[in-house]
Amino acid sequence: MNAVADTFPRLLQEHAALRPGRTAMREKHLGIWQSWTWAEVAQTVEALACGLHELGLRRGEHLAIVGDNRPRLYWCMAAAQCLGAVAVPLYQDAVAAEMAYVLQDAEIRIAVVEDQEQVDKLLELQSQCPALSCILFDDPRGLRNYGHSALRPLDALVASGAAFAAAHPGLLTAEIAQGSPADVAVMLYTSGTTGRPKGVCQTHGSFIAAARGDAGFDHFTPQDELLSYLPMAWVGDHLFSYAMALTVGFCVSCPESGETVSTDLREIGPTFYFAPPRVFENLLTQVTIRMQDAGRFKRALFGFFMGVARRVGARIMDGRAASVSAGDRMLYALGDLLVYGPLRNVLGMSRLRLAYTGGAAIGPDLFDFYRSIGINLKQLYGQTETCVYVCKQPSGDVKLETVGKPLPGVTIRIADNGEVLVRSPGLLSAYYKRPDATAESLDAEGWFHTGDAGYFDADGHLRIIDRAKDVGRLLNGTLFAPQYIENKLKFFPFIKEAVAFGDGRASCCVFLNIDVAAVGDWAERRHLAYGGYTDLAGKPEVYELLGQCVEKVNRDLAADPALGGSQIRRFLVLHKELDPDDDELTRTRKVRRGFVAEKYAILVEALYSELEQQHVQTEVRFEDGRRGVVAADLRLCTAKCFTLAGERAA
Amino acid sequence: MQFFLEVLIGGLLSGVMYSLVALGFVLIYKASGVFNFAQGAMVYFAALSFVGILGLGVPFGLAVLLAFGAMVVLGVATERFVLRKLVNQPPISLFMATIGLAFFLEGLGPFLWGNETREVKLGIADEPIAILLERYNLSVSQFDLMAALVCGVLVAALALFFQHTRIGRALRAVADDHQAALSVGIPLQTIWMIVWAVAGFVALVAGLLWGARNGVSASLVLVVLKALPVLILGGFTSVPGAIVGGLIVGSTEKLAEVYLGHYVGGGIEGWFPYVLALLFLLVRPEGLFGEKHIDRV
Amino acid sequence: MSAPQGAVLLEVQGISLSFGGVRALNDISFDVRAGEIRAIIGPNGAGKSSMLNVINGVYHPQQGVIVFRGQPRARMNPHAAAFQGIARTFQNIALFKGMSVLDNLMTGRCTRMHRHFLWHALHLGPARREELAHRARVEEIIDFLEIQHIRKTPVGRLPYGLQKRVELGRALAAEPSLLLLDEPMAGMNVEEKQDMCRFVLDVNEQFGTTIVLIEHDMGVVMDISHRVVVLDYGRKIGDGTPEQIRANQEVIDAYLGVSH
Amino acid sequence: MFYREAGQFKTNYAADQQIFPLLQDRIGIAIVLALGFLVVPALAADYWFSAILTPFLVFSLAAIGLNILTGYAGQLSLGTAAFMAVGAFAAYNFVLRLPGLPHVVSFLLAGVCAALVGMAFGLPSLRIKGFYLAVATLAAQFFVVWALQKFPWFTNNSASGVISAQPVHVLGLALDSPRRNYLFVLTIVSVLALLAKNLARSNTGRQWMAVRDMDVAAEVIGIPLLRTKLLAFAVSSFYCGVAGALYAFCYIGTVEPEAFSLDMSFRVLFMVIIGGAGTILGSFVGAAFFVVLPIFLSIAIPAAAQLLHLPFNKASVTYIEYMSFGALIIFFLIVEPHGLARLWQITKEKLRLWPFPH
Repeated sequence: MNAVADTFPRLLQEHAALRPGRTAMREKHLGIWQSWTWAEVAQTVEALACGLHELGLRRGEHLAIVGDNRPRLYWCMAAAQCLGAVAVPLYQDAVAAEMAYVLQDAEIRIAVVEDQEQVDKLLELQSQCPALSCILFDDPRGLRNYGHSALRPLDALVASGAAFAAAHPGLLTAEIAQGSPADVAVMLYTSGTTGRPKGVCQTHGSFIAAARGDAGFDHFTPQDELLSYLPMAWVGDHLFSYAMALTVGFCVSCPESGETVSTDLREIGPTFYFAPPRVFENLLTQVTIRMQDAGRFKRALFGFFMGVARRVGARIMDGRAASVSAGDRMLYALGDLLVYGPLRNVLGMSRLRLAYTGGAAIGPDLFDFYRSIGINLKQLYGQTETCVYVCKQPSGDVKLETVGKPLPGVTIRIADNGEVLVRSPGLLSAYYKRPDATAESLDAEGWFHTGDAGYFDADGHLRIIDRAKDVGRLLNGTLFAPQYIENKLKFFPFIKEAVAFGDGRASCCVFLNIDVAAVGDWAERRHLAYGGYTDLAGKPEVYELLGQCVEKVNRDLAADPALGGSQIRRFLVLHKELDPDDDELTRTRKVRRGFVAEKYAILVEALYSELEQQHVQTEVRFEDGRRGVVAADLRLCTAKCFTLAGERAA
Repeated sequence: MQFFLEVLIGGLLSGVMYSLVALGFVLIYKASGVFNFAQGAMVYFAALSFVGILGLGVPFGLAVLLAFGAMVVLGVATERFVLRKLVNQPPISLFMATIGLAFFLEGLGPFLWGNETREVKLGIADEPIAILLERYNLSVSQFDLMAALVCGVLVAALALFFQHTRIGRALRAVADDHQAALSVGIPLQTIWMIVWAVAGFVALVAGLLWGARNGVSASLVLVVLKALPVLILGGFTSVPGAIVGGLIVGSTEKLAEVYLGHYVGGGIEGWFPYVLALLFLLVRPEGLFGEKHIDRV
Repeated sequence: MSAPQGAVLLEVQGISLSFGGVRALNDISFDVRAGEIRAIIGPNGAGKSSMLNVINGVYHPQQGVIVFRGQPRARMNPHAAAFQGIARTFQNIALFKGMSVLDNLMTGRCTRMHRHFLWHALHLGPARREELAHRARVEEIIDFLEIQHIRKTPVGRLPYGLQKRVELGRALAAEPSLLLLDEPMAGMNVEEKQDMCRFVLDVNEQFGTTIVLIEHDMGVVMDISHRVVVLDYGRKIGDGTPEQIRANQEVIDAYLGVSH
Repeated sequence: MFYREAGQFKTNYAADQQIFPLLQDRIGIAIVLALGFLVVPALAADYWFSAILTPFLVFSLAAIGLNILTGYAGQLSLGTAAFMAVGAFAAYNFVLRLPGLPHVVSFLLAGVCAALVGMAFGLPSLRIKGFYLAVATLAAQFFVVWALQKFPWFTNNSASGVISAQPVHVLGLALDSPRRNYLFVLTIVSVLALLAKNLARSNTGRQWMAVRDMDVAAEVIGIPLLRTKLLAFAVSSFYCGVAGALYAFCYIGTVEPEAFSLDMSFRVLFMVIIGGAGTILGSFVGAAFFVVLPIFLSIAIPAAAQLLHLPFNKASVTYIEYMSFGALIIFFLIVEPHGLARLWQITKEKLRLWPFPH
């Protein structure tokens, strides 16, 4: 092979030839890490491909993949791609109805599923998806007596495929040779906040380009290790566990089950790790909870060294150790021996070279925690439509507020309305069967419209502030990004929800919901008696506490020339918790800002007047379905604002 | 034949002493399920305390009382600091604990009272009973007979105590079923203390008798080793078993020594009772008077 | 559920058992066909557990014959029963508390491990290969019962429901042809019961294991067993399919009729 | 804390079932062995070898023996010293009567003799258990010591009953210095400890533990009770026998029945309890504890007495020793019934989870 491999099947062949004996994949099964070398993987993929060919899977057709991260499911993707077919991984926890849409949309005939659970789900859908004629299953447990004609075990497919391959030696080689980097390799469905999910068609070329770019940017090598445990249908998993593994040639390990991920993580000790902020947050919560059970001495030790880490850890991680005093460096080294090292170890992060997070905003405390204990956690930015290949924070140049710099080959333009437009080697070829959507997102000049609003800071790092459609302007023309402000507020443990107003108004004002658990705890430690949410929310002490939070947000905002004008002028603490039952939140707990503004118009107006107090009555629905009225006299507070950094200089 | 009788009677009488030690043991085992390996050490400690107190110039009767007091304190302390802490532990742990207790007492006794062998004078001479010697030409020690009588009285007293006092009845209830006894409000811990105190008293009597015979020395501890085969024969939970077992062991070991010993060079007293007990175990694992145990699954 | 019409694997004929003067079983006869799930039900003290204990030889009946695989014998002995392919679980979990789940399951395979202890001491050659081979089999059972996450936990630390599952695993490790389950679902919550039911059915279907089961939960018994024997005070008062048992007046009077 | 396990994963069962699956443990044991075989011999004085290290190792071996029987197989024995005595006398007679036999082989054969005697006394274990069995093993204690004293053939007609052990040669080297004795004992103990560990984690060990934990269930599973128990008696007595031979030949230098008294049986039992029943490590820890404690007391008590100006006599040290043994046993049974080895295990668990408490 002289040319650089440019499709996934060719990449697989290349690895099988270059490093046949090296482990390509592992799975914890039957108590040990079952391992497969590149040669074995290539052989199995060949058999699977031939088996699928026998089943009639042809170029351009779609193969559905449903299940947890299992080696053979990944191999089935490769097998489909060998034949020029397109792999369509589905979310394994999706309910049957959601799955039905995708199966119909992608005209799935053959599906590869993990186990009985998924088989049951698909069989249930057979009447809605008449095209679905063959279901291949990986784990035969419990399926012995199903006797359904559409069902076939994957084992049988491998066996028959191997026989077929022996009988038709040249077939697969020819099929692979026919493939081109411009072929669609995989179709990933975006959940889409509105409307039906859309199938994003990605070619071999774009995923490989994205993977190569990433690998070059952060120096991935075949020695790297990854634990793959995020849904296979998610672009992040596809990029790292599949595209990157095949491009770079490192080993991917699959956990034993969902319950054992943390143990498996600890056993494997991967060298890089990718998770949404939510996962990192859960981990930190666990750390905090588990440390609370520790003895006094251990807690004190932990507290002390975490203090040291907060002070100097991030600087050391950024390679700016020179700015840390020798004493602190020694303390940090001691802390590394006593706390950080062991902590990384129990989290399974000892060998971690890199950790990525993305997909949502990450709180500063969370981000700093991981970085300060010596984990090189970085944010990246991208979408399914760009193979997550847009921006990434460079090692040693990490700025929390930003998502980093454009990756090699990416150009970014900020549209007039603040929307981020991207040209990337990882751009989608189209939305499947949705020319309208394709045209909307991908303009004639080849810019992909991300729908996010953002801007570049002075150092050329991209900052994402909000969804483009939510970004507004204050009366004086200053940019106003409500979600950005709300997120900043919600990073405080005391604040559960925040709603920011300001579009078309003179200034920014917010509603706040306190986190009863956190504030209640805070109150108890101050021996502050309270009775229920409304009472607690109205306490002057609580207002003071939240006022401090708002003040900190304003201070942050002031440092930002673009958003400094939208500091929070006034705020109030709502007398009731925003609740999906009252339609104030979506079921996924996103604030319905318009609805809230309308429902509490009287409060909004009060905020923009100079009133100190406002009476309000709200109808609520209780858990048992009864309706009632909550009434309160709400205090309105003016927050401290700061002069802008630029203005101060001027 | 006459010789045989002499040996037999001698054996039976020393067997009474074994019974006495075994008796203290059975009391404790019955009431608390504890295999009290320290019974021998208690005998030693009791005797040593008695002669020690006597050595301070205390009159005989008071010394007996004080020594008894010491055994009560010991019993209470054992319950308080050992048994209570080990409630719910497997029996084997309690057994080990009593071995520990035995070591402790073996150290504590001489530490307090010194270790030289001392005599106990009960005022009964260890000489053949004249009448028997003259009439039947049988040599039976006067002392042994006295000792046997004392034992008999003690056993009878204990039997009455168990049958006819409230504490005795509670004790038997505890022995039958700990949980049930607890549930009807019998204070286990109090019962244990009493039992250990009674066992201490029995040990004191045994210690006095043994001590009077052979002097009070560390070898007294070893009487527990004599008592063990007695227990196996008689069953761990049976008071009559302890008596009968003691008599069997006492007589057969003497007879065996006399009639079989010379074939193998003598000195078989040390192990013969064990072998006898073992053989017996193979036939009847629960002992002479023990209860048959059915494994429930 | 239609009952498998296999050959008779086990037959008990005229079994009587008494402890001291107490009659536990009185002239009991029934058969178990290969591949079926056979339930024994009855009120407390009906002699159900005693019946199982007779089948695998823990108790020796005073009268009667046990015919296993066509071989009649007056009494089993537990050790021989194990080698014949009879495995069981106990009403009060009888796991080896000081050992891990894995080790407990490994003991279940001891009838199939034949290496001399000297090989074990050296941990070389045949013994090592044997050990690893059996470990692989046991891991399949661990996988089957979904107890991967507790593989190396000492069983004493496990909650009750999991212990029951481990005990089932230990019995399965022997790859028995006849599996005796003594109240496998006693003391479990609904979810645990459902899991256990699934396992029992899966064992029966996937491994073709014949199962004799004692259970209190009538719903469960009627759902999963092919045929049911009803005992009351040591006598057999009913025998047949769940439907027949439901219709049996004597059973209703003796057992089902009593509010439970 | 020092355990960095992340990345230590097993891809086959052989690796998963190693004695020390964790790298840090393997390093630790290598360090201990290096200390024992290289550093200590280079640095320690003769007193250390003859008064502390050699008896420690010999008792460790005996404790392993008893641990196999009591800790693993659950059969309580009070006859350990008797089996040690059999080993010592058998070794003496093998060396005496088969002059061509290498001494190491004599020692091992002595262990085999002890094993046979052990099996004989283990026979009752089929019918009896628990305390009854413990008492039965006492029979072994008395019978063996009696037999060794009564039959002159065992002592080669020695008048006093106290015989000097013959000088030992291993591979042509005379064990004429405490250091060499120590190294010889260390080698034997290391090898036998490894074998014991292997046994304990094999099918044999599991059968022992099964019988210990629940014998009815064990039988139902198909474990032959008598064979399993007898094997435990045999292996246990083998270890005790070899320990007895080493005790006579490499430690006290004489072969005499009185050395193997009931008292010694108890001491070994205490080592097992305090060290930790059912662990090989516990045997070592327990032995170390019981070898060091008397030495410590013999130094500490006079010093304390002097400091407090209390009257002091030599005998008191012995009594205090007795009392401390007794008290310690009770203390351990109450506070940590699983012994010092469990404490180490807990510590290790904590270190593995550090900084988390659990």
